Amino acid sequence: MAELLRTHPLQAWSTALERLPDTVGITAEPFVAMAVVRLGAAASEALDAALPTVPNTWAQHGTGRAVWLGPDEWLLSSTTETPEQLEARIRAAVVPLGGSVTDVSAQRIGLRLTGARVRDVLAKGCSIDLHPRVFGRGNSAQTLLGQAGVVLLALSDVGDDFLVLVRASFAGYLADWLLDAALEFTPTHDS
Amino acid sequence: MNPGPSHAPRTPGADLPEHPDFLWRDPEPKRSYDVVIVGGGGHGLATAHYLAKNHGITNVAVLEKGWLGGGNMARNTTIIRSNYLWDESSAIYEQSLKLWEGLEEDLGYPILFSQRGVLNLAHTLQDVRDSVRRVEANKLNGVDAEWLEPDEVRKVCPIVNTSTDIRYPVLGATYQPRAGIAKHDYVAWGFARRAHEAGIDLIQDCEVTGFATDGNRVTGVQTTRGTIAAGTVALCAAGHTSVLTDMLGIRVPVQSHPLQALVSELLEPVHPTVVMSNAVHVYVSQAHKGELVMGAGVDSYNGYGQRGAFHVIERQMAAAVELFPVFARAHLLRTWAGIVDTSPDASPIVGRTPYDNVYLNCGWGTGGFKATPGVGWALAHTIAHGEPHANVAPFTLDRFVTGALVDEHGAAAVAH
Amino acid sequence: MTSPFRTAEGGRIDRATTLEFTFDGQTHTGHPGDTLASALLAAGRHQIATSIKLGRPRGIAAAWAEDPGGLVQIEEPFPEPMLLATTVELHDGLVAHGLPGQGRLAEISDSARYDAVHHHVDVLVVGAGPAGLAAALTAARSGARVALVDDQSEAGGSLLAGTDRLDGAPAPEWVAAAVAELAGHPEVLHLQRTTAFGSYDDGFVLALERRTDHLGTAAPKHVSRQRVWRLRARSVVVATGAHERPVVFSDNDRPGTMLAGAARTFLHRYGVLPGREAVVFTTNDSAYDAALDLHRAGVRVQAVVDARPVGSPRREECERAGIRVLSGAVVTGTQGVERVTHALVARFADGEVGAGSAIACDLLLVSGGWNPAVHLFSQARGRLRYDEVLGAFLPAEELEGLSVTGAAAGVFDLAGCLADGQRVARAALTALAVRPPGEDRLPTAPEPVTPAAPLVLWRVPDTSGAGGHTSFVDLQRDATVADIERAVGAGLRSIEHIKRYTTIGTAHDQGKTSGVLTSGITAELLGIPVQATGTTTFRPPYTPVAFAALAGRDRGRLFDPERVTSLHDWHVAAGAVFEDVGQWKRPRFYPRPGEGMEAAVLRECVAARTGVGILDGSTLGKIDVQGPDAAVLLDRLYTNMISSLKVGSVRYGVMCGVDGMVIDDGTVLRLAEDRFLLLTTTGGAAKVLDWMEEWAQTEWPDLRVHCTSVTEQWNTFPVVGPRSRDVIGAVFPQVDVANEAFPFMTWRDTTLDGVPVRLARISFSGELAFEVYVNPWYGVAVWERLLGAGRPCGITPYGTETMHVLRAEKGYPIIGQDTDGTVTPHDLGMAWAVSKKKPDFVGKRSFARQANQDPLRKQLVGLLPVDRRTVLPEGSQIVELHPDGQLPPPPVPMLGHVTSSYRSAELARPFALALVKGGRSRIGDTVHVPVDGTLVPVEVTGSVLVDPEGARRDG
Amino acid sequence: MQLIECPWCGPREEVEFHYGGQAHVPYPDAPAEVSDEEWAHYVFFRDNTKGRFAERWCHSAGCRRWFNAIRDTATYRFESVHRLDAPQPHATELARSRRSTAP
Repeated sequence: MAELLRTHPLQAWSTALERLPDTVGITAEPFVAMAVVRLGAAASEALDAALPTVPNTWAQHGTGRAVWLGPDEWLLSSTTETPEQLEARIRAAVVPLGGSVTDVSAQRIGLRLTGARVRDVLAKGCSIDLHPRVFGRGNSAQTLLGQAGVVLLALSDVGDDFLVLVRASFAGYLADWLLDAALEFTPTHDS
Repeated sequence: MNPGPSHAPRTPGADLPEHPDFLWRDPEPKRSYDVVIVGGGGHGLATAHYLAKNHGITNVAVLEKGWLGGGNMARNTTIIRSNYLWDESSAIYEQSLKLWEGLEEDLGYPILFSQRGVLNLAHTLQDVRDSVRRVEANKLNGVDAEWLEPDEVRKVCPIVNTSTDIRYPVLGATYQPRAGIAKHDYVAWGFARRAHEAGIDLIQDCEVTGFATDGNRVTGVQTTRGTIAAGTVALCAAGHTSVLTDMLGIRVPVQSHPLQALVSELLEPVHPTVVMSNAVHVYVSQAHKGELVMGAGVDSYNGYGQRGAFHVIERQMAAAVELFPVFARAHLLRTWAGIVDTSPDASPIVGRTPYDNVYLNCGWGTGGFKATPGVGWALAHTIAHGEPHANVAPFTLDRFVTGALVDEHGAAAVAH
Repeated sequence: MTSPFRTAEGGRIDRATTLEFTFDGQTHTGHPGDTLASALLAAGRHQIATSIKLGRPRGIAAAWAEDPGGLVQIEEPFPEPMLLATTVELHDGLVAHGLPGQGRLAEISDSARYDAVHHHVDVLVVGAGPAGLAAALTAARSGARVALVDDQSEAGGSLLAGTDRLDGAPAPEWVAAAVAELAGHPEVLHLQRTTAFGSYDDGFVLALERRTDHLGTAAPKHVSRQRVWRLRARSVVVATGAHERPVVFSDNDRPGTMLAGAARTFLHRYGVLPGREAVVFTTNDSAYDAALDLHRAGVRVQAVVDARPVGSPRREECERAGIRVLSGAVVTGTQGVERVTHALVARFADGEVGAGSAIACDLLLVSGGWNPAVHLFSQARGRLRYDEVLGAFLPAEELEGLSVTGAAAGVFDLAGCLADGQRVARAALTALAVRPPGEDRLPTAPEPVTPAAPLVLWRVPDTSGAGGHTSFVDLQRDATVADIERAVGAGLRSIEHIKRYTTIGTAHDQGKTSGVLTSGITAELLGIPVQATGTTTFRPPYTPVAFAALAGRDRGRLFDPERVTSLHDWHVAAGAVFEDVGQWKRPRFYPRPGEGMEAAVLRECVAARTGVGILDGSTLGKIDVQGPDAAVLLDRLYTNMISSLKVGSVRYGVMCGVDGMVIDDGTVLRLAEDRFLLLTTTGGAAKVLDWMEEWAQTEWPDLRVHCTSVTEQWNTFPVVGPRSRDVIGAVFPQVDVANEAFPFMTWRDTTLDGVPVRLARISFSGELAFEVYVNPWYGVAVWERLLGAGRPCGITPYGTETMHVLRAEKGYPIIGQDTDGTVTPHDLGMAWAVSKKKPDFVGKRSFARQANQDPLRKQLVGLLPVDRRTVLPEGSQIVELHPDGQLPPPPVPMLGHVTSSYRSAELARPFALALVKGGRSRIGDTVHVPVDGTLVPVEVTGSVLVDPEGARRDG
Repeated sequence: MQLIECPWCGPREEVEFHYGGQAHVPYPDAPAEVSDEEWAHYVFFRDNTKGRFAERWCHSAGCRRWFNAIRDTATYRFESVHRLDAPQPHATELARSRRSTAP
């Protein structure tokens, strides 16, 4: 039997996303292992890594990121581990301390937004202040983008690079929403 | 007096009937009344009217903290219908509708009751089930009701978007032909004028600040215009009910929420009926002068501010344009809010209280306007006889203890 | 057509370009920079329409949004009802006509785009007149984040409408420099054609930007036509100016009657003379500017009629110019038919009108003073006070985070406005802990001339014999002084009652000119202070906003998110017909060519009952519950015992609200001692997670338990039917699928090509069934693998309709379909799922209430139509007939209603589930269901109609 | 649209929040032992104060944490917000008995 093939939720959008100009670049992140970890103050020690304790921030975590989701809750990602490996590693560390971990690799997908105008695109449906002075690299927010709940990460200090994590079932909606919002920055569009 | 050369015909949308030359006087409160009604809105004024008309009780004062008919009566979207699910609800709303049908004559006032019908749209299979359930119950209860398929919906209201490629296609609708709208101020003033003519004192700018009690009785109502002795007290304060019941130490399971509404400019007739939708939240009619009158959703939090948040209006506009594409360039002219008193089962609370001579009337939520004559009739009866009228008997405070709720939440397509 | 009233030069129009437009069927020309109103005035046209009630001619009476006269309907480029000619920017190809009453909506849908943008600033300045520009410059120079919005096509406000000089040069030069400087500040957003229409809490201001309207048919399609700016400002500076107030007199509505300041605007900004011979009627000094400017531009100013006995210090200036000034005089009326031909002027002293005469004119300018535009302040719940001197309402208090400056605050001289704008901005910056700029020079303005005190005059006593019936207060509603008198006579005292009785202030302009007049006249009639009368409430929006602009991009497919599973594209390709379940799109059935729903569902049902079917159940809510106290929490929230569930096993559970009514149901998999996977209904997923969080966080924070949504983390594919074991066995050969090894209500973890897969023996159909759980990355691949393995058994994908039939045949309720929030587990016949061992769980106490003991509670039962043919419509009511077989007269007592109804392939007849009063005690009875006017007899049965012994679930 | 201060995430627009009604209404210790009337009051009856009101909110579109707030229901202004694990300064003051004067 052939190996099981993976299907990305935004496969059908890839052509439309590729056509966008650099000022409003949108790319769907490939399959990334993610886990939600819940643990009190001991979390950083348990994972041998500094997890962000300031609300609405994220930090580099190994090959991935650690995003603050709540006072005892983080979203960890890894680009080198499988979902099972990531969950198992964290489980071994936090469960003995009363924590918990859940594989959520497929729960959300990531959309990377890069370019000079992506802040304007986000501003069409995101009520938080995305000015780089306020929302620079290392900041994150769980908020609404259009009508979808998202986790939004600032990846640059000049407001031109963001990661939007959205629940997989909303990914198509959000991709449509973003393409529509980017339309006015798409000079070649012949509507 | 002819106001001048009138070489052009009167324009559509111009006409509202004139109000009478005289409405009511502004009396000083007397020291004592047989009945004191707290709240000079539709319910309070209707109760006063029927106390006089049906029971000959005229030594009555209606106390209003602001101006008569200035609360929810002036702020609602004037939809009148009786197609409620449960027997208890359809009984009082249907009696109310029958009173509406004779009200213009009774009040001698042009209340512009227009029986243009109401469509309650269904957008999901569960909406369809709920709708059929309600229609069948209505028919058995003697309430006019029909289930319409989408093409029949289009015949009743051609501007509804019945195409199948919208986000939540219209799968059909319930239709109550006898439902409609009226002109709210005219209704309030009609009741007020009749009450005034019967000798009832309508006392404005008179806010209740407390109650004098003696055991199980209230002996007087303390107001910003002095203490007024009362044989019987009826509370008809809608969104402010809890302020009064707090003074009396009575707990009532209502919560006050802002409910917003809005109106457009005057438009040529496009919308011949009333359309309500739950899934795509809209309720809209085109009022007498041609303005679109629309209700928005209830704001989530408790609030007495008579204002709500604008995102509720924006969502409302999205729903309106989705269901009625022709509304795109209609203009929002004015937004406002009332304070609705919502109860746990979306049904009213009417009847006795722990005080022997205090009657309660609240919890009408978004349904108060259409009930105006019906509840006035029943509450007047209840006051006059000291026993609940059959139509309000199911709506006791006690039902929350026994569990015998009249839960219109799951049932009614929309509770407005 | 010519433009005989266009000046030879001047104005801020582009005379090099000519635009052609059509009004009332006549073609006219104008220039970029014109409004429809200015172009019509240039053509000599004042009358726009006839009035709504009386059919009287009405014309342009002001120059911007406060105009009560010039309502038009746009026909091209796209029909738009009811706009003001004064605010419609001219463009080539514009077609419009005057509008007496009702606007007309387009019959075709509007394909223009609309959008919204959030923007955050330190300081938002509303209005780019002198005060607003000064404030914006100060704020910008501090380095703060600033937005400046202004509703006109270019900045400058009143500076564009006059002859003011700043720094010794015409004021527009300073405006241009200020705009250029603002453009150089990177943190400044400057928007023209943008009306701040609503002011809300916490510095939230909504503004509508008209982005492409002025471009007409040249508007680009991919850019939004209008945009709602959701501005969030730490500090708001309201610099919205003032509206000039008319004085009411008889026949004051005749075209050619115009506010004095508006005439200056038409002259200076648009290069238009609004007339040839003018009379200026005023109660204050400001109108003298209009008189002098028009005079200089060649208008014959017949007289300045000043109601004040002493007149004005400006009198000499006028007289030097040869303009007659009549002090202590008023205009009592006008003559003319469709245009003013004469102003009737009379002596006026101590409120009494004396002898008069007619002065010929084609333009009557009026000024009764100025009303500060306090709308945004008032919307933000700022209190107003009546100023006796100005005869106007002014802000009475400081609001946190919102200040008012310039004419909106009652400052009317240019130097004062500039200084006030700067002062307010500096104060706002200081309050925000932003250091105000050091270098912050204001332009030099001429020394203000101290004006003589204005006279507050609401109306001129009607000597025309019309009894106030032609003295118009609200032109748009044709409401007059007589109407107010009648309202007061009817006993009304509240200004809100007056408004409703007369309809004043309810039209398109929402009382911009009529509101304060009504307060004044009412107070006068009642003999009470104007402060006591007050104003009616200022409500958003300040000017009308198109519905579509507020809908923004939440239209069409973006109206509400469509949620889909990872199999969605497969379902589409397979020709599925979809059903909306909450926001989800779920396949309802998969018709084959030529097949309707009934045939498809019967086929799908047969497959699942006799062979094997497969369902995409991935929309089911899934919640991962972990922690040492996970079982404790679940015991408290489910009606049945969860803590006794063994690891590796599955249990069905029911949740109730505190009122004891069922809110959701589903299965629970125990993954470990301290870990459970909960399955909820599709529609209940978010609600159940929120419910669990609410209890865990707010009521039992001591419980060590964490809940995480994993709805999208797992695809769930029930493989259902007697052949399901073959399919699962084939795809997962390493799993022993025998009943003894893998019993009902247990689960196993395995892998497929190294990918983790979970299998569970759960059945929602009564058949042997396996649920396959897999990470959706591999969902399509696993689904296709299952289909491949099932092909020999004729595996059939089925949708929600078949799922419903199968479960209904087994009497399994759907929460929300067979329940409606008034149904307990006992009512559903699920007393077995209600623990008697647990001392408490949420909802338990409510079961003990009186109404719960009623033997006539509605209970879930089965119904079998006796004719074996009728599919009872879902929702049908159930009745009992009189002994004579007749339906009783209304109100007919009802026994309950049909909750689910299907045609059963298995039973070879239709059947239904129903909630029936005392239903279980009626089993075997015949009751009736009215269907399309006939009474269908139905037999009440138990709710389990297929395989009541449960023999099939193990295959 | 108001800004509501989430004790964790800071000010966010009100659409991100879910309203939870009156705060400090504890689940009865032993529901089986309370009277029908007391139970009804727990299930259905909540204060509906005009003015300062202690209530519950959840930052549902953000960190999903519940918190308490003191808000004026007439002006809608938030006076203070409190994490659930923090002391609730106004709770006792606001949660006064409402039946003291009833017959």
